[in-house]
Amino acid sequence: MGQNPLTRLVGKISANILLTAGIIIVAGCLAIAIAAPLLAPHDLSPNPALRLLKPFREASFPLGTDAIGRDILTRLMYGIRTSVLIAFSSVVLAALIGTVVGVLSGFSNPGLFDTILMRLTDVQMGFPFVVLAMIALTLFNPDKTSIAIVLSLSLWPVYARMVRSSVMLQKDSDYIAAARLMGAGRWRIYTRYVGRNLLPAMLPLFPLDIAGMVINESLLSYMSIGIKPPEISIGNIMADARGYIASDSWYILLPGVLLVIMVLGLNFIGDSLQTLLDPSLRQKRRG
Amino acid sequence: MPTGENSVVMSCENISKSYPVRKGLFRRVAGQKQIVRGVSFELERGRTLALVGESGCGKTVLLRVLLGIEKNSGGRFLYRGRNTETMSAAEQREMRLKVQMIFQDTLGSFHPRMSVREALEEPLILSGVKSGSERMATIETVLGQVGLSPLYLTRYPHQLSGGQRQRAAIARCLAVAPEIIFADEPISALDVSLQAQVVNMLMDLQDDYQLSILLVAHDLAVVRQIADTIMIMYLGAIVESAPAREIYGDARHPYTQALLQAAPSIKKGLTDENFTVHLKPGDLPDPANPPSGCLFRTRCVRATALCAEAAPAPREVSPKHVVLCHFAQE
Amino acid sequence: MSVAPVPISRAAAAADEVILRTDELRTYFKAGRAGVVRAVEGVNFSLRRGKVLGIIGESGSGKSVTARSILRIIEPPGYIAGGRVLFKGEDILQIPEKRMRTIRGNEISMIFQDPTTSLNPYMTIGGQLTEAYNSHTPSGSEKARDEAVRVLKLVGINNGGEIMKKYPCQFSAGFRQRIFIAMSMILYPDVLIADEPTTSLGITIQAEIIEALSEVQRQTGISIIIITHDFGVAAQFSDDIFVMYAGRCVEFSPKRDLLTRPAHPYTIGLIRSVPLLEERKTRRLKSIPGFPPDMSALPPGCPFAERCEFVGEPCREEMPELRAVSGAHLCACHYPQQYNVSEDTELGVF
Amino acid sequence: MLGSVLKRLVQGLLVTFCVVFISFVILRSIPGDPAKVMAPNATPEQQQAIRDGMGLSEPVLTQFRMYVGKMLGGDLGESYFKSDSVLNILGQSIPLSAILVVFSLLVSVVLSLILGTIAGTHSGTLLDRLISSIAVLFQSMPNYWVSTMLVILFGVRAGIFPTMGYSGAMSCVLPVVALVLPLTAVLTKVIRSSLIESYSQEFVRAAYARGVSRVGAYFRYALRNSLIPVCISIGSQLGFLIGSIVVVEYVFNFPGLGYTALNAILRRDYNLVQAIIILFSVFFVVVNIIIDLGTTRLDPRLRKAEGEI
Repeated sequence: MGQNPLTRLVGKISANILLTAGIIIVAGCLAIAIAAPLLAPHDLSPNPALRLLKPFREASFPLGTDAIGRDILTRLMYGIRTSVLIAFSSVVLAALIGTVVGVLSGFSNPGLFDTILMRLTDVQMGFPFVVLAMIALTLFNPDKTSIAIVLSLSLWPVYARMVRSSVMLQKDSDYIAAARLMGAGRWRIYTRYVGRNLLPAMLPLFPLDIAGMVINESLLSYMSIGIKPPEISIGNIMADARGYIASDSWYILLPGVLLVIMVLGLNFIGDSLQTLLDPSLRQKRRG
Repeated sequence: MPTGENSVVMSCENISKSYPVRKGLFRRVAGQKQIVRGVSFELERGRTLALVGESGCGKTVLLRVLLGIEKNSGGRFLYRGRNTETMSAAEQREMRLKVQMIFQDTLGSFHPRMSVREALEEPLILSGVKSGSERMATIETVLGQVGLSPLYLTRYPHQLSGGQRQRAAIARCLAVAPEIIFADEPISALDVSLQAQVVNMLMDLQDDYQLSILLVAHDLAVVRQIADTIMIMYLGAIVESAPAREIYGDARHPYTQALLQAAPSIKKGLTDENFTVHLKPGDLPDPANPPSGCLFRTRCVRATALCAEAAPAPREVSPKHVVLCHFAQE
Repeated sequence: MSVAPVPISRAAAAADEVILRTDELRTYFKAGRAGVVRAVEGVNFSLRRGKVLGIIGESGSGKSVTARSILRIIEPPGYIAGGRVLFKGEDILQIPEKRMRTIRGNEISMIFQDPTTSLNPYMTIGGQLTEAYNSHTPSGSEKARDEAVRVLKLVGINNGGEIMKKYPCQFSAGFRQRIFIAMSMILYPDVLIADEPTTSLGITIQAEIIEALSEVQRQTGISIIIITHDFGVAAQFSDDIFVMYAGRCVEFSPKRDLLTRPAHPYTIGLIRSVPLLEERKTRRLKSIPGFPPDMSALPPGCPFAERCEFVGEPCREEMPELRAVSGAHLCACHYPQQYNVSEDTELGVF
Repeated sequence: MLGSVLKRLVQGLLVTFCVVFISFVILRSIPGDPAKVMAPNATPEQQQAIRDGMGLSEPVLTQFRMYVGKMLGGDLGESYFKSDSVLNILGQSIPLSAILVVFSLLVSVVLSLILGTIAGTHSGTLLDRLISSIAVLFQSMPNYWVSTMLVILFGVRAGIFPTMGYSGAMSCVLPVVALVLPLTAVLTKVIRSSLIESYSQEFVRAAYARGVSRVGAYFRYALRNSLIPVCISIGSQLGFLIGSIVVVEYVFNFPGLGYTALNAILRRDYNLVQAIIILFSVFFVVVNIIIDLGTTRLDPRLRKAEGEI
């Protein structure tokens, strides 16, 4: 309690700097993702004359070219587009599934249904994501949709547990009791009372999880079980670059740095939101 | 003070509540934890009934059962003479609105993300007031009644002080024009200088609207001014129930006497009385494993062999003064 | 420091000797970029050796902060902004932290409000009981254990050896508070500060705890500061009473004077509005209007002016100083009242 | 105590059984035929013979029954490709992965205890912000990219450490570093925040009030009370660590369990994949039981709720 006001103050200020940085980065990435076809300086056709042009040498190819002479900047822009699309949709999907399961589970606790659902999340969370994804992606054709589904498969238990614990906490609260006494029905309590607290609790998780999904998507593509060429993802650009680590190590460095910046921006936003919204950091007065 | 013939608005008969105690690998039921033991009372129009007991005695559970937040394990209760279990859904809805509650933890009884205005509108919406301006008019009226400025309508619960929040909570109850108010320790979380304000306000409202109040408290000083009848609860059972004046002047149950003795007071300070507790040292027994015979005997300074053998039957020592003790007459 | 084998009553030795005195104690809390909350602003009181001083105040009045300032355990963003705390004549705000640590728990100790949070749930009772002893007098665990058992007896716990192996969660709140009292008594300090020791407990347990405290006081002659919001507790337990409001001292006097002839309008208001067991002449309670002030935005002058029925011109401009009304009875008011509790017709109890 | 162990064991066994069953069914429905992968040029009859020999022609449930029967007898079958028993293959790869797990865990715990303590006891200061920011940075770096960078920096450029395959203890250094960085970042954050939480408790103030020193308060109160959340998060990080191991082993061609698993999946080596899945889930269940029991042991309140004390 004693340290909290100070922690909170410093937290708020640093959160704001990081938050601003995060918002700028993420906004930039979003803009690129949406407008990639308009912003891209080149098209994606190979140009054997320009094999592995090093970055920062030529103005028209600021980030160099790849092994068959395609502009890397252009390819990265399209890569961001893929990343953002897949990561965002997988998080939304996971949050939806998680919310439904969590609410059902929370309201049926204690009970068999709740126990089964929670054990299910146990299994899901304990299983190495890569192995799960590999099995799933050999089962289905790895396109954007199936990758998004596979990613959300690894994420929904997190949301389910969070929603469940929030529901269980709220279920016995006085304000729910008060609402019941005023004659509020079950549906109204779900939507107007319980639901109102869920979104703010989830809010900081979204950027953090989108960041995680960006990494996971690129990982799958890097291991050649995700997005396959000719479609572009940051992961498969890096997979491509892997062949040239000895001679042209800049090639794998660039997409990696871009990825880290993007993820960092998302994490900044998530962390700052967590600090700002954390009720335990709320100042208490003492007599 | 209400006069003339007293009409009973709510009564309950032999209400009990127990929870199963589960044990072992398969969570089988190993016993019953009896929290409320056969409580009966009548609440009269325009009167205040006080329920006094220390924490863990089951008074909050009793309230929750009475309000239907939890289901009773035994007994029945009647609202205006009708059994609530056999009521139609419409009648139950109507009763719901007529019985309102003030919670002990005012902060917890408001949704943290609802403004005061939304919170006050909620009961009106639910009771079917369609027009927004009508709702606002009602809200302004009740705010006036509790002396809270409409400026606070846009605030959120945590932005109000304890006293302001308690007023908002009372306003929320009044919005639906209830007949009965259950107040669970409405002033124990408040500062001393605000307690009197709230007690006075409750008395004013009672006089103006003939409200019936069931007031739960943990000490006898707080209910002194407002209660007409007082029930003392110990380990889920009512050990003494009497008109207020008799509780303070002629308490018969040793537990009531201990409570009176233990309550701090300025007057005792002036007469240099020390703190004394007329109780055997020890803790409240586990409700899952109550003592044999009289529930109170493990703490009672007057307990004899008889108390361990037989549970005392309620005795009426004077009109409406009922005591659950073998030695009530002495 | 050596521990007297049998605590002797020190009260008789020097009657009316002041053991602890605060002089214009001020503790502030930083708030926001430039803001400061003056939680304690110029508090003056003195504790007589072997006596009990009751500090009365509402939540936010600064009574807990005062207690913590005496022991110098205020944490950032709070800080002691000025004044002196004279313990046995020495200003303990000035001594180095290392020496201060030998005073804490050894010469001045403290009991906290909520025994369910002030004991470490992961540590055994014994571990916490003997901690102060071990850190102040390194004389072996055997000795510490014996002392712990002895001091548990002092608060009415006779099976000390058994209890010490257990954890706090195995006991009720009231019992934990007893243990806490024993813990703070293990080195027989000169001063015990009890910060709302019974607020979170029920009526009968409150009485038991205060009974235990009186017993400790009777046997050891320790000087006690009890902080409470309950006028009844202060009235029954203390010898002197100190009333605080919004971080300022309001009235300070021997008990009887303060209870029968309170001079400050706030004290009068409190006494008239406290719920009583006795029957009053009127059904309505006499209440103090308004709400306590917002500590982060205090107006100049007397903080009670807003709610005071005797408010006058100077009240809103200048904070009144603590002045003697009669003898040892001090009051900080521009218009000290001539009020007699026994003549209050509306109260009619005393 | 015994009752709760038993209860968790039963639950864990059920979870493992479900995992085995589901993965068995899924593996059998993966498109791709081991017979075709093993003998691409054989005639359909020959391929059918291979399938019959492996029992793949039977209905899935029958196959499952047979599999479980053998498994309980300690026989996990033969690898289709390495012409070695699954048990032998696992016996070779498990120790290598175990080295990675143990060392990265050890290093991370020590490092994060130091960093987390510094940040937690100086919360709000520049130092704290620096440590926290670096933690976020390392958390934001994908494992495989860090691994590749390490390969470039220390392997390709400097040639200090071997970067491919396993050739003695030096081969483990870079994979361990790649695993330690993100793990330390996460644990540092957890330790920092639980220390801050512990320090805000009233009993720390009570300890100060009885003359306990800052150092004493750190060890006996703040650190001790942070142990449970830290243990829980180490437990949940173990699951994550297993996932990272697969990736890191892939990048370093490190012949541990993860590398074996990936290759097995790509080659439809059912028996091997199945065995690894069983291994993972048993590991996970055991870790969870240990964490559950450990936290119960550490927390007297939980012990009381379990009726132990």
